[in-house]
Amino acid sequence: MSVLEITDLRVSYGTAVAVDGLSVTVARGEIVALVGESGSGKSTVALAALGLLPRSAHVDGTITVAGKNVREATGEELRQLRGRDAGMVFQEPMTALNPLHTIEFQVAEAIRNHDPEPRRHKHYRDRCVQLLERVGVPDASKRLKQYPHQLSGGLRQRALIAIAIAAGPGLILADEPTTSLDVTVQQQILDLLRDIRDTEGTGTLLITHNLGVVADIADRVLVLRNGKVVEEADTDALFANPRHAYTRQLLAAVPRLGDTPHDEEPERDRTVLALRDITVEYHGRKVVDGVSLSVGPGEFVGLVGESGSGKTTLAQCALGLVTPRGGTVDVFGGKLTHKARRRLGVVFQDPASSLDPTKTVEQTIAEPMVIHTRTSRAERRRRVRELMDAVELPQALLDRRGHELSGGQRQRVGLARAVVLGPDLLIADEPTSALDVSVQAAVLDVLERLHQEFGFGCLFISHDLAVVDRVCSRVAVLRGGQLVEQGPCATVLHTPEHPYTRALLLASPVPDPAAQRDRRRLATA
Amino acid sequence: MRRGLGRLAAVVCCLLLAACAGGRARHGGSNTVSFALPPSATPNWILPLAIPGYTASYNGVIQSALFVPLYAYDGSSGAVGMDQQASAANPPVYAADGKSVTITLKPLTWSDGAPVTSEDVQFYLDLIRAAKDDWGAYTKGLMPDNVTGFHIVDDHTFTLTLDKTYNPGWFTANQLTLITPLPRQAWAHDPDPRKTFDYLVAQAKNLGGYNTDPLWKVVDGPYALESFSPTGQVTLAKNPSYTGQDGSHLDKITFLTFTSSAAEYNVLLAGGVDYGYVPTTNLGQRPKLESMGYKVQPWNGWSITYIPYNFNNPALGKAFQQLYLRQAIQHAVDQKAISQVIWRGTASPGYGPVPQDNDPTFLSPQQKTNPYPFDLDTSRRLLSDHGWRPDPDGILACREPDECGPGIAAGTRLSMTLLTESGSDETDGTMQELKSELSKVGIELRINAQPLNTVLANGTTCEPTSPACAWQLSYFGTQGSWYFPAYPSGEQLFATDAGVNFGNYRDKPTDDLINASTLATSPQSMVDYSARLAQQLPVIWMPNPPYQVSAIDASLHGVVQDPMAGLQPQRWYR
Amino acid sequence: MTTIALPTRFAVGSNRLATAGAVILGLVVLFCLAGPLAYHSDQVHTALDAARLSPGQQGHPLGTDDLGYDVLGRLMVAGRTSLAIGVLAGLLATAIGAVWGALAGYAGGWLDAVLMRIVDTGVAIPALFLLLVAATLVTPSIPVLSLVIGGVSWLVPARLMRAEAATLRERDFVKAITVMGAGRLRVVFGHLLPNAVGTLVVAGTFQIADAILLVAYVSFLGLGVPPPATDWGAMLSKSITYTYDGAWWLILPPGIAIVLVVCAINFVGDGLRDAFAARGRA
Amino acid sequence: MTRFLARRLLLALIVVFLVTVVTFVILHLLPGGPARGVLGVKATQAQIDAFNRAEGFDQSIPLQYWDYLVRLVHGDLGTSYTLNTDVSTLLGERLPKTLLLTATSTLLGILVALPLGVWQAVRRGRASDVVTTGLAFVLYATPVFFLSLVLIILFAQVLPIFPAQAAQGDDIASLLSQPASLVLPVLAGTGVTAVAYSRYMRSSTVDNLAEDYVRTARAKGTPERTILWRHVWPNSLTSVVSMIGYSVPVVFSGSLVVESMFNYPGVGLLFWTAARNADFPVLLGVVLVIAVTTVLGSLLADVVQLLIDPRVRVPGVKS
Repeated sequence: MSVLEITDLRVSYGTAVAVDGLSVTVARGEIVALVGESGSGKSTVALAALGLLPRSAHVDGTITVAGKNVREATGEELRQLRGRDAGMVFQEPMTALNPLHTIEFQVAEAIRNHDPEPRRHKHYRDRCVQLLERVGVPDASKRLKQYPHQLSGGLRQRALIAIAIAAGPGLILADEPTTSLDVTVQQQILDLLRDIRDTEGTGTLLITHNLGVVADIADRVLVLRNGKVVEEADTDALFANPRHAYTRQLLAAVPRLGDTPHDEEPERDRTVLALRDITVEYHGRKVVDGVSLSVGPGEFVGLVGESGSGKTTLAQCALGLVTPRGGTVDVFGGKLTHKARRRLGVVFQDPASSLDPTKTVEQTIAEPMVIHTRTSRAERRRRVRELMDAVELPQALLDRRGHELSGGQRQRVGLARAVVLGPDLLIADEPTSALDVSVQAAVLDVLERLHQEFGFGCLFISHDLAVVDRVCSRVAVLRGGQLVEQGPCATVLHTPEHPYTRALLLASPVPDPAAQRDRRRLATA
Repeated sequence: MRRGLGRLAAVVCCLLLAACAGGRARHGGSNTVSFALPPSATPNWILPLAIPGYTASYNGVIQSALFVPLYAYDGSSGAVGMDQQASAANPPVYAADGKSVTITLKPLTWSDGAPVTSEDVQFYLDLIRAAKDDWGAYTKGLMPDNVTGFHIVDDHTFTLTLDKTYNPGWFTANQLTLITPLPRQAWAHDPDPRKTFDYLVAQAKNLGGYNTDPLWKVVDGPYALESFSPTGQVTLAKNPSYTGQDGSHLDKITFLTFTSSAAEYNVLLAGGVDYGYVPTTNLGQRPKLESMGYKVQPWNGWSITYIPYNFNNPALGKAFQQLYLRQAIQHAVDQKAISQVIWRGTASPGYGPVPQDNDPTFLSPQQKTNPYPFDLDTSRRLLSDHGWRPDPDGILACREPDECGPGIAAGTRLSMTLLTESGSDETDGTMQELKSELSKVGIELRINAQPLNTVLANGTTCEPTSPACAWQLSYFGTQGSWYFPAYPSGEQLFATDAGVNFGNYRDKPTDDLINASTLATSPQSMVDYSARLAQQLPVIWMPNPPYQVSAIDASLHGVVQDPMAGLQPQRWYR
Repeated sequence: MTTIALPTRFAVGSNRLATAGAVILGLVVLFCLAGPLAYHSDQVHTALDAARLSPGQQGHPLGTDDLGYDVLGRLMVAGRTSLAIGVLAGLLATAIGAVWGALAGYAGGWLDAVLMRIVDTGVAIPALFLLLVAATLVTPSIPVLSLVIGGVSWLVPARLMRAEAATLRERDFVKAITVMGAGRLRVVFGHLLPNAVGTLVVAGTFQIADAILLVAYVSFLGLGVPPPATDWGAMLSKSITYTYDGAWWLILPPGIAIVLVVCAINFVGDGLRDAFAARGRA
Repeated sequence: MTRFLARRLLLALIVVFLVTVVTFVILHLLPGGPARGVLGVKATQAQIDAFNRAEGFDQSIPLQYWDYLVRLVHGDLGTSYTLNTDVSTLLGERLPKTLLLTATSTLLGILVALPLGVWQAVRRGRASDVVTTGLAFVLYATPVFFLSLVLIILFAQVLPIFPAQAAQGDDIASLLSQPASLVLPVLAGTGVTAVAYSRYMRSSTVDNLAEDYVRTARAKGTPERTILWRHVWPNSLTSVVSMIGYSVPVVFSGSLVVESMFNYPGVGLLFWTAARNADFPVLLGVVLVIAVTTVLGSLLADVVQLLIDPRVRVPGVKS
């Protein structure tokens, strides 16, 4: 018996089609993954299932949840269905919780909404404690009294899951439930979802872009592209034998550990960046604690860690944006003077804010030249064109502004700007984290080519071990502001010494269901 | 929180409901009168010895009701003259040489039972002599400097020795009126008059103590102080122990204070005032007031209104010194229209230096008939005849310096700035009208409206070289430029180097006439003075606004609107 | 990372209101600027013999005021002053506020603290007090009043701009260009201000509306341009008199003109805000 | 939390101090000084000099300021030149009346504006929203003095229901004894506040309705009414509450105008009279009171924010 049945769903906003003829069923105890890149329409499906789409959306097709037709339900029927027949888990646990109410209020409300005789919120306290304990929140009764901002991301997501299952629904709609979480926390949440399925027999529709997550948890997969399902298969079958070209392309784009051979790197005696014993404090709390790290000329050094590990702060020390409390920053053997900045390039994570929206692509790329050189306008233009070629952007984009470009294009422009003066050091802070996998692969290709061409030393910051393994020759692992381990990628990422590195490696899901099962067994052991 | 809001809402609703049941007072009735003081006028000085800053007329009204002045001058007889009934002494007798004067007091009694004696007058003179620099009415050379001896003849008679011969009319009206007998037996705090003066001033500054301080209980006037609120509301009650001939008909008079004329007017409409005033701007509602039982009457002041020229101004002073220019400007002032339309008939045209619509004693025919009536053609001709030609922008410039007059450079333009007081619709309108008419002649008038104190502070006497002499014309006459003492002579206004001769007017014949008017014994010098300045135009003569436009309860009789802004409430009756 | 890409939705009507606002504004400007060409009246000389005429009398469609000025013609002349001061003062306030706020927001630290305490101080002193004092120090004229009103009303745009600059400062493109050697001036003028243009245009529009109101206040209190020049506020300064005279309708033309124009500008401002918000999201 | 408050208090003190400096210096820049205005036309130069000596105007401005500050610290605001009363007494009489006016109209404004703003936000884009928002714009564009005039014409002249003038008198009781005379001034004041607050409330509610937590609440089956009043309302309120605190200067400058229009005997009217008479001590006193109230208003806004918003009240996780 299916808990969710969607037939031939079409959703459009005006002339823009978001979902185009999608059908999917989820049975009790089944986890079905809806996977696709941004713009594929996968989130729209989840919202449509509970009738949560905005008024401006035009919806066609049938949606049945627990045997009830969602599209024909009245407001009150819909309200009763939400939460009782299907619970929903969202991507951003911070904004998805009301900041002004305690966790208890918000969990209790979910129960109370479906209590035939609603009582005051505090009557549901015992049930709330049970629920929080069920989703693995330690100190449940203490947490109930707290507000969302007092909880870590992982705990917030657990609280959201508690809300979703509070009224005992047969279906959970999980919309990118782990995307904003660190890999180790992601693993815990996935385990929780699986556990709920195993014990309560709940069916789950999991919406994600992460093929590793799919491989880890899903029973069945639908691959979405531009609102259309391009392929549907059991998880094992899909990964073993992808039939559609797009699926194959997606799988190929996912970086995997060990795919890149690492040459022996020579020891370097000079450095372009040398961080010695760096300590940074915010409000008396050590964010970076005695970290030393160096990058040699032409060397590609990865810096990995989870959120809050201090990796971005460390990069900002190197860039002079943060002044460390202790230790020295040495760029090109000296201080970071205006002159030294000429030899420094930088790329940041968020493609949305990496480019000045009021400047054209050409102006953006040329700006470092304007600052540091007196090259003529024509010369600048020639140089910009060269770089457009180098980052594989068509010349037609020269007069476009940032907001007219896609995320991948923006990051390429950012790269072009960073290397326009032929830097000796590039600092890249999660340059591909916000990109879809296929785009990420292409941008990484460009980065590698630029590295070969310009031979800059690079400090590459990422949370994704596979990405680091792909582009870096040496890697440093940060945890809680301290350097856990550093060395050649071949060593650290393949035969890690430190238990944290090992835990990290195990927690990163790989797009291979069989391998993923083995790893899980290893992790739980 | 929500319950609290609910309660507040309930309170607000109650307020709104109660609002609909508000009641109104009604004027008339019992033998008391409520009198509205001018806007923002707050009585703040009870001692009949004013120090600077406390000389306002409304203080004087209250003082003279409590303490009978040696001589009172007012317009109660129809002309400005001595009011025998309201004076503490019989008319003075001057010696034949005019160098001494003998005065006999009437049999008045202080409320503590002591009689009013010659020593009480001497007490006053001692006080102002000891502290003359702190006395508000002091002018060097005049009272008390000009009284060289005080001789007590008996309890009620004394003789003052003067330093030279004075015009008796002037001396009585402008000097002896400054004196008020004070209760020496109750007020002589210290043998040293200076210390006594300081003590009295200190007590007078304490408004909160007026109700209780025994000092102010000792009075000899028709009224005694009943209550005095620090915000200025004052109630006077009939003085039961008054022994003079000018006793009060009323039981009580209350002086009300208002922050603005609009406020007073609304209380007037609500019937809360027996004797109030109508802001000129509200005269459109005159019929309504009359139907409510009010008489509406302008109260003309013993005053003149004018715009001084700054003869020391570096740019235009020399031009102002030319009589033809002043004539041309005066010809462009349409006093009748301004009085009728802008002041709605409450102001009256004025053509010279003596008050024109109260008392004809000093008025010369020249001033009365206006030598320079509104006539733009004459004005234009006067200017073109003297070498002024319009620039392309229409403003006249001096093209024939020989004809313009000495000291006027070729190219001097008739563009002048008028510093005028802000805050009055009538004054704004008058200045616009003036600007408009002058522009038709070719004179540009730039209007700079400022608060009164700024106008007064900036438009003062100055040396030609000083930056303070940048002002050219100044107007501070919304309520009349100058209120005269009883004798309307010009020693403070138009005499060379006089204190209020802001524009530095210098004219030897005028000085002589002014001297004669204070020293000689005949009134003719005053009439000549009136004629001379009506012709010489030391200032631009402007319509004289009323002291106020009164609204008086029709059942209140015996009211005379004293041009000197005094009050004789004791004579009012219903 | 998936976000639901919804097309921008305008608040129904906001767009229409903005259009209506623009049309009204255009008509009023046309009325004030071109009106006197078609409708002649002497707004320089008083005419005491034709004072206080009712509408329609002696060829005065809206009558005359207490000095004999034709009210319809006066409305046009007054509008020029009000609009000119409003626009100049609004632009000035926005410009000062923009630079001040951008400096504070970008610099941060003690400079930010000092600059913003000055703004706090300005907010705590009633603008009317400052205007009152200013009017006694200088003779009012269109440029002077624009300067003075602009000078007392830049505080709000300064706060807005500071918030905007503090946000922009944390944007990656600003960090990137700073790291690569851009100086403060380049960042403030080359990046912060151009990016705040949306905020500034909207703030500027509202500033103009507020400035027109402030001019009206100033003139209503008798501190406006000296006659025979006038503005809508000055036309209202005798309104109490008019109402007591029973000529209460005399207050309507300038009163309605102020409300209409300020309203129209606010509509346009709201429309612009939505438009900029839409562009920002695109 | 204590540190936060202490810091805010210190900033408030700094601002008040700066206000006194600015006001003092500005007043002493005025040409001529107050002597003429106080002493009148007939004052002689000697008397003017004596006045200036007595008031310390012959000293340097910094020295005068220092004297002023010393007296201020002792609670002495000086003595009015024209009203013969010390400024603190005057303010003590007038301030309660102004507070009565401003507090009542602010409260009424809140009572009208907040529900109205929510209602508009919920009906966003529909005819009723467009009409009420349009009306709010009209009211916003109406200068207070014009609004007051219209009220006077309508309710005191055409339909003489309410007096055009506030009751006069020494104390607040005299005002309350004629509540009818309070109606029009309070209405005019309410117009000012209600419009501003309803605009804030509407946009704040519109923003909050689009928040993720609303979607969460909906997804767990919360009734729309509960979503609006238990989720959206408190969140919209947190931002509007600080707006109300920060709106003190707006309310006060509105009150300056309203008081002069209705001759309401409060601080605003005192201000106008003092301005006309160049009564420096009173002007300084009034500006100081307004500044302190403004600063207190924003301080209060912060405190209320602290009380109602757990994000400020309770420290969060370190991230």
